[in-house]
Amino acid sequence: MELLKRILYILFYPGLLYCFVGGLVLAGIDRKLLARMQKRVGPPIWQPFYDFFKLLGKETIVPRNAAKRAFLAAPVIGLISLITVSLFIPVFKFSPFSTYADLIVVIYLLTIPAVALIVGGSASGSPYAGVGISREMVAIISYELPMVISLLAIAKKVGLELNNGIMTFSLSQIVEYQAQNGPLFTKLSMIPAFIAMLLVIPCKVGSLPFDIAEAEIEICEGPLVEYSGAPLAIFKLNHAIKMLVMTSLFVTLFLSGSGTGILAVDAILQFILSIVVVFFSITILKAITARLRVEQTLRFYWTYPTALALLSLILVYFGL
Amino acid sequence: MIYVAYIFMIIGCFFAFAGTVGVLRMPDSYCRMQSSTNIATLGTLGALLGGFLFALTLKNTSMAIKILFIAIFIIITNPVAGHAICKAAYKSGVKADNLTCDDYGRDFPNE
Amino acid sequence: MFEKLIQKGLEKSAWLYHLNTGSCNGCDIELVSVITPRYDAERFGFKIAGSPRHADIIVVSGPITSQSRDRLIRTLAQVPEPKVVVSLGSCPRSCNVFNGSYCVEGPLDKYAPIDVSIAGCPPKPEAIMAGLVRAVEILKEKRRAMK
Amino acid sequence: MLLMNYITCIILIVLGLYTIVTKKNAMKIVIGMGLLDYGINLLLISVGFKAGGTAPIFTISELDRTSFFVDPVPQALTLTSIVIGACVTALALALVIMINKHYGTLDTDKVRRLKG
Amino acid sequence: MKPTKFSSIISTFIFCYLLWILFTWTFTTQELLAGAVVSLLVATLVSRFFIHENAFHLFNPAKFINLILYVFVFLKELWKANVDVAKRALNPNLPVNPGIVKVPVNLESEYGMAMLANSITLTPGTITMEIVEENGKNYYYIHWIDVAETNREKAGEAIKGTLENWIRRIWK
Amino acid sequence: MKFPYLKEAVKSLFSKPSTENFPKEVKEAPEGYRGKIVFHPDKCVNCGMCIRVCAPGAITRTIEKVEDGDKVTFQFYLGQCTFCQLCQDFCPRKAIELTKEYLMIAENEEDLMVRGTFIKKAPPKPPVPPVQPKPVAQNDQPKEENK
Amino acid sequence: MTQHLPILAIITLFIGAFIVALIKEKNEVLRNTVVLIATFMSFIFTLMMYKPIIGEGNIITYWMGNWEPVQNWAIGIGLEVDQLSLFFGLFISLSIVLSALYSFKYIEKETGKDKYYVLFLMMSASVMGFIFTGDLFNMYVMIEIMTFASVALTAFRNNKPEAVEAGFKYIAIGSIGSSLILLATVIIYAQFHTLNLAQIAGELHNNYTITTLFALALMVVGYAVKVFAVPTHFVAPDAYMTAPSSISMLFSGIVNKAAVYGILRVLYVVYQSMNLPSVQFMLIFWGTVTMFIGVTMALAQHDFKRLLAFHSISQIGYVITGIGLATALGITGGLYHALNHTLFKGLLFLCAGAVYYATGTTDLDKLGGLAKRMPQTALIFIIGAFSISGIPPFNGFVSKWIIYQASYEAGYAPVTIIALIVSVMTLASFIKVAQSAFFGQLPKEFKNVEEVPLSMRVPMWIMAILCIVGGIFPSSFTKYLITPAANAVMNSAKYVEVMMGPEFASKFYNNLGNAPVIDYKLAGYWQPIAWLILFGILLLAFTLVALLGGFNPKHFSYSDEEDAKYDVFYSGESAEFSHVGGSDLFWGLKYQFRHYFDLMHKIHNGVVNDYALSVVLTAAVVLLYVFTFVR
Amino acid sequence: MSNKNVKVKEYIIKSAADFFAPIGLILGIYIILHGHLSPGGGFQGGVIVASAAVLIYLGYGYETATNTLKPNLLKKSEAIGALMYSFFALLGIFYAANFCRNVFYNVGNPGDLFSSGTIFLMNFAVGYKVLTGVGFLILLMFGLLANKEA
Amino acid sequence: MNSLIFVSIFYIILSIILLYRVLKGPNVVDRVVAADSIDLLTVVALVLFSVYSKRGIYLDIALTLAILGFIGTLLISKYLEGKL
Repeated sequence: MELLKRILYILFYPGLLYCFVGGLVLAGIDRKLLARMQKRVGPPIWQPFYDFFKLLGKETIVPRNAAKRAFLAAPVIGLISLITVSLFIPVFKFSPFSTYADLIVVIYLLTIPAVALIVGGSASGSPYAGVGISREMVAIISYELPMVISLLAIAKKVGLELNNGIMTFSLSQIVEYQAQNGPLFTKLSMIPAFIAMLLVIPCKVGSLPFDIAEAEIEICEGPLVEYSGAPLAIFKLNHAIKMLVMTSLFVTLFLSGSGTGILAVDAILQFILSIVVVFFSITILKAITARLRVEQTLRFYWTYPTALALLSLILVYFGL
Repeated sequence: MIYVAYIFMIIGCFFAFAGTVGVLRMPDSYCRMQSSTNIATLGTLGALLGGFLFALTLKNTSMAIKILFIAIFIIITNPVAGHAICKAAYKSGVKADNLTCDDYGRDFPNE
Repeated sequence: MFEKLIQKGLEKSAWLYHLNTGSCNGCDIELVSVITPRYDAERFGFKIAGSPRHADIIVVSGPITSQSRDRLIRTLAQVPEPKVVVSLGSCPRSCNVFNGSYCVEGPLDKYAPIDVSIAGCPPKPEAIMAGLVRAVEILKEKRRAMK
Repeated sequence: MLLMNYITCIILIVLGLYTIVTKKNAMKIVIGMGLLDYGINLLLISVGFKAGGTAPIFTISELDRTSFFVDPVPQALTLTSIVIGACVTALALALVIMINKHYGTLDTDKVRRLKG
Repeated sequence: MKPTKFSSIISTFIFCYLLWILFTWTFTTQELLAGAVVSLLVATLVSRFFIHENAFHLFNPAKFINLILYVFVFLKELWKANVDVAKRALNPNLPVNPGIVKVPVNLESEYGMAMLANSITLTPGTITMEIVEENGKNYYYIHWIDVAETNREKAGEAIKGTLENWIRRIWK
Repeated sequence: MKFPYLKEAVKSLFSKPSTENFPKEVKEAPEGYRGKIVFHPDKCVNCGMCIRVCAPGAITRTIEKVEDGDKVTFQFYLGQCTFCQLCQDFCPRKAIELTKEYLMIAENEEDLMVRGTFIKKAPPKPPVPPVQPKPVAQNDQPKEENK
Repeated sequence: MTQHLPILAIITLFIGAFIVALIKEKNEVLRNTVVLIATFMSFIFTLMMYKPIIGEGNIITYWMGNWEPVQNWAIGIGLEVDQLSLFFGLFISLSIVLSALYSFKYIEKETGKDKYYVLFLMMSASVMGFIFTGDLFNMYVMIEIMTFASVALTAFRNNKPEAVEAGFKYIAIGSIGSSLILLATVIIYAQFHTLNLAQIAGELHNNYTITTLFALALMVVGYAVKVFAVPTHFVAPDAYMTAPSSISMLFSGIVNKAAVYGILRVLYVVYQSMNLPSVQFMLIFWGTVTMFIGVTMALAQHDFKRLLAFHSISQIGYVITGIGLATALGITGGLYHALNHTLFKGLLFLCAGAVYYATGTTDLDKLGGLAKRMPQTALIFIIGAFSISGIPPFNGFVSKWIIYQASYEAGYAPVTIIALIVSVMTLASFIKVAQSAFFGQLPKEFKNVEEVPLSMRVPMWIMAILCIVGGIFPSSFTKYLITPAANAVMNSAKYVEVMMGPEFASKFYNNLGNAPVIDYKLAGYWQPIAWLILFGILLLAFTLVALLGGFNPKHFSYSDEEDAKYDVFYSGESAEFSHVGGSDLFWGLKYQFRHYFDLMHKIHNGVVNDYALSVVLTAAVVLLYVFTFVR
Repeated sequence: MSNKNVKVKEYIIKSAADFFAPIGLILGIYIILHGHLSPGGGFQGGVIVASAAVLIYLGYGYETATNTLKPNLLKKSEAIGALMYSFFALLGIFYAANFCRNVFYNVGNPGDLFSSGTIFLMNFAVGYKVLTGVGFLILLMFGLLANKEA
Repeated sequence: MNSLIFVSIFYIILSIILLYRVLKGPNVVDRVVAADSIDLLTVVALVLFSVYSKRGIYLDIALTLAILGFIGTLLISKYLEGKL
């Protein structure tokens, strides 16, 4: 019975189906909001679904120079690791699998889709993909620093108050802490980390001002240039799910609270909060900025968000 | 017998000293070489013979024999080394400008 | 099971790849204006893709110059099935004023069958959209034929 | 007397390091390595010295009651270290010969194809 | 390369064995036995280098006694030359007058020539630089610290003294 | 770190979109728009001026002999037209007109053709020397294009 | 029999070396057999020690020539194999076997194969001796033989100028390092008149003098030179790059590890100085700088093996940081990372060797698209690259993660941050390798490249599988291998007691034999098995959904023919082999840090004098530090 | 040479080499065999023996030296010496003691040549290894130089 | 008996004086000659010390030193001659 429940978890709620639907809906909402901000009508909310299914129906061409297996396996690996992360992220206090992994695992698992993108792009053998993966890699290097520092600050903060001063990376403990003491972003020391993390999300999901890797106009969508059909569909799905997972993680880390105790309501609440985060961090930024250059991205992330995150870390050490 | 040994050693010291002074003072390389032979011959021989006699007074025959052997050895080896180094000096272009006559340089001009 | 969804998806989401084969940029500008807030082709799911591999509809503008001929052939070959070739403006259809120039390698239909042509020099964005809508229908037919 | 030894071996070590660091000739670097070795060997042998001791070799006829040995272990160690030093020097010299063959020079400023 | 002859092995063996006894100077059976084995080994290895002409050349008593006598003659020469050079070195004026002279030699045996050359080198003030055969005659080039004579014959007389004759009695 | 468009974006989020609802309500083209060509064969006098001024050579004329004169067919190939309006301007009888219609979508080449045929009667040898092109008498059968 | 195992493990290799020297150069089969038997026997002997030492918790002591301590005074040379030694010995002997197996085909085309194998076995044997010995001077001798053999092997391809140059630089710098070690040994001998590690440890227990501190500093610097810690690392890339790949693997796998073992042994067991915060700080600082500079230099490299060499430096930085933390978790992480580094770096070097074997070059700007021709090598490379970058299902992740956790727990948050960033940069540089060597366009001259032979693939596969296993079952690895070793590191009293007898040990230690309990409570919740099961279920579900949904695999179209459809897309020139080379990647990063990179290039100037100067300066700085802060 | 009929005779060095080769060999072997009684031992004696190779080289040139000494044989012999050493060291294990144990150690009086059991043999093995090894090394070095000249 | 020690010290002092020539020697030959002389002087000092301490074992060392010094000088001269 327990096993069946778990399989259901995997397949439906925090797992495959939820990610699929939630991610694509979130992407649709994002597109819709963006369109509205640009005074457009915009596509229907279901547009990502259409895109996805259309791509499934297309022919998949594997280029002659590509390393076939890596080329085809990369999107699936990325997708599955993302869904796995989604299983680990607690919804308020509901956490079927979150004891199996902690924050560092989640960080690394979140890196895998990017790595899969890189490997897939690299395997396609296109020069555009080469440029794209290099940019993607620089982007990873850029955002990793502030993200890691702010996560460390969280771990220290939670550990200080919950674990006798020894830091904890456990997601369930972080959630528990927030259930007791209110959301983390209300703490003084966490506000800089909150902002830093908010700034990290757009780059992590590859949205506009930082989508240097997939610049359509400059380098023909970078790593995706050779993809077509089903693998491309899965990559697009990856993007959508990454957005969902990243925002859910953010909600869990900073905005979580005691919750209502009813799973469905909590899940919807989390989804709504995710939409809010998406709205604030991704969509607005996407609507009002133009694409940065590679080294500008690096400079941006290694200055302001890093400084904010460090400030947060220092504040934590001062016990605020 | 021990006094004979002292005499030998003093002779050795004297010639070693003279040789050293020669090596330091002599004007060109070949003359220094000549002076170093001084050390190699009587400078060492004297002291070694002195040591030999000392060893004999100590009734340590094996030691004495060995000292003698060392002396003979040095006597035999040293000229070979001296010859070689002298020839090498000339061939490697160490020129002495104060030679009164230079038959070798005349016969082997380019070397 | 997916078949219906795919059909639906093809109807609602066709991605363009814009191929400029020596155009005067008039048509290109008009094509870009299709995605501006005023016309907003994204309502119908049209999106300009960066790579021919992603595209369903190839929008060719311009007479085929000799520089671009090889690239045109290559790019057209690289688009996955089903695909639709749309000629935008007069040039790809007939070389327009450039006809007979030493560096123009004839109209597009020498190299690929044109599925939809949008006339106009340049066509109005509305015309382009209407043409694309027509192209989507052809796309669906082609997909049906592929099965 | 022993202090002299220590001073000398420090001088040797410093000289060896100095040679390695400043001399641009590969041959001289090998010599510097040798100097370094000798300095350490001298230190090693001095460490085991006891004033008035004799060589730690047991020859029955020549030892009297009063004589005692210096520490034999450092001598064994020195021997080993000399052997190793000889091997290293031989290898280094072989390499220097090869360098001269390939590069035509022994100047370390020019023997720098591998950098960065 | 000369072939190794049995006689030369024997003579080399005796030489080696003498050396061994000199080195060890303990006359226990073990040592002597080991010495014999080692000497035989060495003798077989190096006899072809060691023996130049007749294997038992030096076993001739006359030659051997001459060798012993030669040592004393040579020591006398050595003393004279040493004093001379020491004087020169210690003299504040450094009275040197160096030069290289060519001196004829009337010896044939390799060991003899080498011995004479070494003796000349060993006496301070003169160093043999080269042995040369010119038109069937052997010459030494000698660096001389005080060139008294530039004539070859006379210079030879001055440098070699009686040594050459003594050596001719030992080697050919 | 300035975001000059932040206010704009938020403001437009809550205001009405400026998109035209194109397929449902088709807007009239503005005054002076040069769209699809309409040829009035009844007005044409077969002077050939339009052919002369047409830069891309989109206008072709075929003349067949019939019993009562020449059957003249003017063919306007919209796929080659630059819509410069020169033919209209130069047409002395205003037989060519560029309308405001801009939806010129075609799947076949044939659909882009605008043809007009008239029979020009042979003139009965007029005594007056033909200094200027005569006003042409028109025949019927103005063949409309299908779309 | 059990007590003879250590010496047998060592002497087998030595005897193998001598027998190989006797075999004619032409007789390949016999030589290969001898090499394989020798290495394999050594491995078996080492493996046989597992049960008594780790299984039962004993420590094997062995006095050469039965010279046992007299009146608590060690007079003979002792071998002492405790859990730490065995831990190192196990993976070292394993990698020796694999390297030997790999060499057979790899070296085939070279000349002087007999010398290669002699030196190879000598190096292996000396490392084994270094690991198992219990004598300070023996450590010096063995590490010197090791250096000697390594230098000779570096210059093995002596028809290449670079190889000779690298050999010369290596021997110059390496001999300075060995001299420092010898000097320290001499000073310790002067102080205590003994060379036995256990006895020195007993005498040194809480009993530092100026002299011993001096020796400490020198010894640390000496082993740092051998371990190629940062200011002394300059020769490492040269040597790793020019040596044959099977040897580069051993360089990073066993030579470096031996020096790590030396540092561990000296600092933890002999000096017991790791409870001093100043020493901890020194090691942590050193390790952090090492890992950072190593990885940034690796980003700028153009040569496959040179890049790997810089990574080797960087990963050793992790190990040093881990063991410098001096907490149980830190030591576990450091040791685990040492093991993992041997596996994945060996794997990567073997991949580089395979590339060299197949194509004849390792220059990243000339390679490309090899994944099509050598799919297995490419897959193995991907596994290795993911391992070294710490991507979860592989072993690198586990050890790195323990190090992060330990460093953060110990209060070194900047170290954690730098370690994470270094990890990402590692990934970056391996992306570069993957892009420019294995993926991308296949140059025309490599059209007919073939997969390497089976005997070369087998070691690679073994290591790859070990990499995966180490990542999936980290808890069993720690339980059966690393925790005993870490315990042995923490418990120097037992070492002394077993070696010198309880009577001697009780003079210095109050609590004999009580190993500090290692607290793994915070070792995390990470259970890769669960994670992988999740992964598998998801994959299954995904496939099911895809198949049920009528997914048609016919729509994958693929062809090898010359058809424009299957060309890669470019809008510009139709140059078939336009290829984004390794040096073009990461322009943004390099541009942003151009001052730093310029400085680094200026420092790595290739002049051996400057390298030596940096070693000397390091020694001076460490001496100053030790005298100022260590009490 | 300016004059055709002038021949340079290398008598001095050649005869020195001839004369000292046996001395060097005997001295070296003496030092090897008395390694347990007097200073020196395998390594030192081996080096002195190898210096005889230098003498032969100096007197006769590279060709003769290699012909006489046969570098390949030397190389093999070195390995044999090392194997001998290992064997004598392993004897300890066979005689139920530890590695390197001196097994026949109580024969003869102290000071005799054959009084020290396997130590003597080990010394001999080391000496053999070193004399062949160093000899080979010397020849190798000279070979390198000679090739460079050519 | 002490006279032996004095003499050997005298020889050592002489060899130290000769070091001046080794250091300064305008060319290699001078250095080699001086070094050779130092070698011999050391041999003598060693022999005398051996007699002083009544231990024959030092004589072996002296002998070895002598033979090695000889060979070294020979080698260097051959090298200078350019015939090595």
